[in-house]
Amino acid sequence: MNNDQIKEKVLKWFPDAEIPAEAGQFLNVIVTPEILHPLAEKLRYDKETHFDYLFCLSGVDWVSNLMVVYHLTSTNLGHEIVLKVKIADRENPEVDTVCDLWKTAEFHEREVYDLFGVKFKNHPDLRRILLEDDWEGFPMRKDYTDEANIVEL
Amino acid sequence: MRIIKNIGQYFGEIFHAIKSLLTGMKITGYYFFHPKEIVTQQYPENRDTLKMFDRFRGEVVLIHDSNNEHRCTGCSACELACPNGTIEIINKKEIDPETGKSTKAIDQFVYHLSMCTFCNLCIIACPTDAIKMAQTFEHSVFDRSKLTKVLNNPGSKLMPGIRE
Amino acid sequence: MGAESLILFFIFGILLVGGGIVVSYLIAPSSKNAVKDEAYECGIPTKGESWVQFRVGYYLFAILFLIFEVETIFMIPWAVVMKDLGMVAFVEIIIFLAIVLLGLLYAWNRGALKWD
Amino acid sequence: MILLNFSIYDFSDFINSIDTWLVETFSPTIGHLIGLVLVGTCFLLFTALLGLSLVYIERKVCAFFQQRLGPMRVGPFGTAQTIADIIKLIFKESLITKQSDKFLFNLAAFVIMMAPFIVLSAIPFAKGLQALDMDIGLFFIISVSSIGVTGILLAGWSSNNKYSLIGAMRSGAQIVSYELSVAISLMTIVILTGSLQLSEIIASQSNGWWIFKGNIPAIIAFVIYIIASTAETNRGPFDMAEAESEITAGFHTEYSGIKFAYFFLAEYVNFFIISAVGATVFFGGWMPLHIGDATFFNNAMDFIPPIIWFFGKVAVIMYFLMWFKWTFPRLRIDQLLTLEWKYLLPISIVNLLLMSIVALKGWHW
Amino acid sequence: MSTEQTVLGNETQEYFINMGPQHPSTHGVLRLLLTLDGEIIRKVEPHMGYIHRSIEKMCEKDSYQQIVHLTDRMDYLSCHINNEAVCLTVEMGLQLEIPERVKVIRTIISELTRLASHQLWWGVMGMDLGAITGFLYGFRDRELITDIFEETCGARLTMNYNVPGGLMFDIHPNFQKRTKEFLAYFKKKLPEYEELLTGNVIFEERTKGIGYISKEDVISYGVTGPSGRGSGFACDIRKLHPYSAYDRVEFKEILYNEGDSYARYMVRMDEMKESMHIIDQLIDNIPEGDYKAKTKAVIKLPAGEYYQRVETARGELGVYIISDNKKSPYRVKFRSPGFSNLSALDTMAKGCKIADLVAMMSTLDLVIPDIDR
Repeated sequence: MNNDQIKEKVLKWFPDAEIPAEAGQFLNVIVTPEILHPLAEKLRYDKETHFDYLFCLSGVDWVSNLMVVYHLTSTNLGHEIVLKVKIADRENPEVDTVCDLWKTAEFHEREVYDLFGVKFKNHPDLRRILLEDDWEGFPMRKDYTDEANIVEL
Repeated sequence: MRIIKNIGQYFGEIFHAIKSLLTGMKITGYYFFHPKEIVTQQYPENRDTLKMFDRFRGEVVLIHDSNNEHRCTGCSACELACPNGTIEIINKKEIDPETGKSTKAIDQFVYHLSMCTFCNLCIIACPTDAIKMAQTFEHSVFDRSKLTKVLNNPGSKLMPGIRE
Repeated sequence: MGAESLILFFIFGILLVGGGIVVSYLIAPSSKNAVKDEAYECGIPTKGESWVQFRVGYYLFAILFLIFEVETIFMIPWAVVMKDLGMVAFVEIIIFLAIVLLGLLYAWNRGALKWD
Repeated sequence: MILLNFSIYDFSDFINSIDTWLVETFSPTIGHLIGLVLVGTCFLLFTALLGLSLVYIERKVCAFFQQRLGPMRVGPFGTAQTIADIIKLIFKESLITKQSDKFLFNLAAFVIMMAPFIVLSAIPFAKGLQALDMDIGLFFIISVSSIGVTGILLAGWSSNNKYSLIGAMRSGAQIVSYELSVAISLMTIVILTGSLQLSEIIASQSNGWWIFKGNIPAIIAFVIYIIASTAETNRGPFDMAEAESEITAGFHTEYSGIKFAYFFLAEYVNFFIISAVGATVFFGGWMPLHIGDATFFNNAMDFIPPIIWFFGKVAVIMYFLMWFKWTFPRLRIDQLLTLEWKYLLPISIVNLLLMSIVALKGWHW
Repeated sequence: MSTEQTVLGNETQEYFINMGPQHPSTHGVLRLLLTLDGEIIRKVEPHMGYIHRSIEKMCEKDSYQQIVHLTDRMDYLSCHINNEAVCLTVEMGLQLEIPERVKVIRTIISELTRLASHQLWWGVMGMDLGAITGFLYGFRDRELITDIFEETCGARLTMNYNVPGGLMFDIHPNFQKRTKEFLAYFKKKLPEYEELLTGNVIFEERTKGIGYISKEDVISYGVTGPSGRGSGFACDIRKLHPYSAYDRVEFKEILYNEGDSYARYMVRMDEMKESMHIIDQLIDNIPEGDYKAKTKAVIKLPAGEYYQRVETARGELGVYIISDNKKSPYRVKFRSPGFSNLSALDTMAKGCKIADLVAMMSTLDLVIPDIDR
């Protein structure tokens, strides 16, 4: 499927999904936390989309909101898509896990939780992964300060 | 029949196993009896013959010529290019004896070897080719403070004609 | 030399080990701290007990071994006199080994030689 | 007076004369006692020397297999390296962890070292150079050398460390299993000699070594003996008990300083013992290479002293064992036991029967 | 007949053992918490972060030229490929046309890096299985490659030879000669590797059928590189999204379908041959030209998102740069192959023995700094 077809399909499933017009490297789909998991499930299991390989999962702090970015591709169909979930609540950011769809998300989500503080609901084992368990704060957030460990050059 | 086949298989396995083991022993045996192929270099003993490659990045040095003159104008390009804050350039005001104008010149080119990652970015950033990577590599010291070096020789001057 | 030298070797064995330990005890430095007292488990405090009920896998072999070890002890005197006794000894050992090997085959068949 | 009797070809006169001199000079009891102490001291020194030289040799040999030079720094060609090591180990702190069973922990070092040390007494180094020539010599060696496993189990258990425990369990299962093959393969030769006394076994090889005389079963027995005894001493490729890439150092993880040195030493003395027993039973010990009645050839061979024959043979067997160790990957514990129970043991039992047929029919020489 | 039997003490206890952080075969400071029953592994729980250096955070403060050298320290065995990934991303953002010469040189050095990495892996694999001699043979041959690197790039391990827009400096005049010498040499030595380990009966027993993982699991866990291709997952980025000069060379994507340790081992062994084949095609055809495209002293990427995938020696490395048109990126994410590969370890190791776990970890070819970043 080409990008237009996927776009059409996604909009048919979830008309709320926001798809920016300008053509980037990938087709971007921006969604709210509520429809992330249903959309991901559809994309994963639909025969025509069949996005079975989550090759990157990253968190981004846009100051006004937090964002989790899912780079997806299909191993047999070859098309790619970027799912972005915008989380407005910075204090208690929550989004459904996609561990059940792509097992690789388990570690990647833990990393995002560790560095950005995004809580993934239904995650089997949501703990800090890179930092110590008693670390305070989420270092990759833009407003994070740590006078002891961050040296400004 | 099955039993005979099984027994055949049993001994076939043993034979195959022994053969594969002997193949491996052939390799190690070959090297045992060919000591000329030994690759060990006896390091501190071979200091005299050990020559590093020209481009080997051992440490940053400031090039001085025989007149104790260097090419560093103190422009701080290397300091900016360095990702780790390895280089600190302390400038001073100097009055040119001929023209009487005050110019900027380096007072101390401080180099923290302990922080250097030998990425070579300072060398390519330098507009006047004043610094280069030396081939020395024996940097260990007992006192960490010895790793902070001042690269410009005492009393050294800027080579004439560089600033233009 | 007679059997008394066995005692001698025993004493000298103790001397060999004990002497070294005593010498080392006298000259080696000693400083205690909590970390040195810990058992080595890759630099992390041990989790759970070390003295646990262990998997039976090893012990099946130990039992098998017992059977066969007793058998070997029987065979040693046999081996010594085998040449003198001739055919009788040979037939006897065939019967003996057949029984033992049957035991091994039985164990093999029952999966005692498998690890899991 | 004593030195007059000294001959490098036969030590029995020399040793007798020392004994006689001691008994004559002192009272029989004291003289005998001094003799015993002398022997013991000699063995102590020999053990130490053996350990030091074997560690050095192994390091050098393994280096050559790996295209390295090995130790080169201490002494010429690194010869004093192991001495430096042992001095370092003596000066190191001997740690005992808090949770360990301290009595057993110390006892293990004794047990593990004493077994091979006592076995050394029964090894015939040269003609007349054997401390203890028992009529059950071979049986004595087999049984005493297996005491060592107790030391390993003690060490592993008392350390209260999981790695040590796994190592000890592994080595327990491994050693008891391979014990059988060692015993049975040695027994195949006992059928031919009709004696367990080492001096007689050697004497029976005066017209040729058993490996040549004993027909095919002797060769098979030798191969099995080599494999099984390597496994019994926990040497690579059977070094599961101390597989450093899996269980750090296995049963001696917690040992440090001089006690660790004894584990190390015991390993090498065991290594020497299996090579020596193999050389004695299959290759005639100190007996020079003789071919039947070829008098001229036999006399020429006799010219080389027995002690050199003995250590030469031991060295060759050791070289092969090192070659195995430095070539092969390690087996897994269950594969190791499979190898013993499904291959080596049945084959060695069948081989034993074969040998008895050979002995009955007189197919050997 | 039913008789009630009370068997006392018949149950064995499960117990925990820490493998790492200071363990010889975790190849770095990785900690695996094993749940064991005897020697059988019931669960593997990786704990990482012991050498987390927050490279991503540091990138947000650094200029684009400075980011490159940080990636040397991630997967240090494929440092050149990491550098290349960052440079390609920046070049993509700048829409920079880079000279052909640069592309070819980058490809050659990438393949040399892959060879060096696989040689080290082979040696370490041998060592983990107890064949220490292999370790030294692997290193012996790797030294020759690092010599080539040292002559051209100035360093043996953390080369930092790429800069956005091209290379730091031109190749050394000896580069082609040395590389060809090395290829001729290594083509003779590679069969030795096969004889020493591949055919060895103990090695086969230790790896065949061990650590099985299915193709579905591999895709789901995102296991890429040789580890993924051992299960039949065609994930070679060099084929899927060719970059640099991979579109003009002919090479096979090695696929095995067995999914066990042996298959993963064979993929790497065959990949070494393919790498040599790629270098063979390019080494005599390095086009003349500049070694660097012209870039500004201060690089500013146009605002936007850029994602570049490359194939390192361990699998797929993704570089995700979000730029807000400043001199340092807004956010950098490295999707490191080791991180995803490690996550599959638990699935592979269930029911295996400790010794198998060691073999499995070798075939996953983990580099811990790559995981922790």
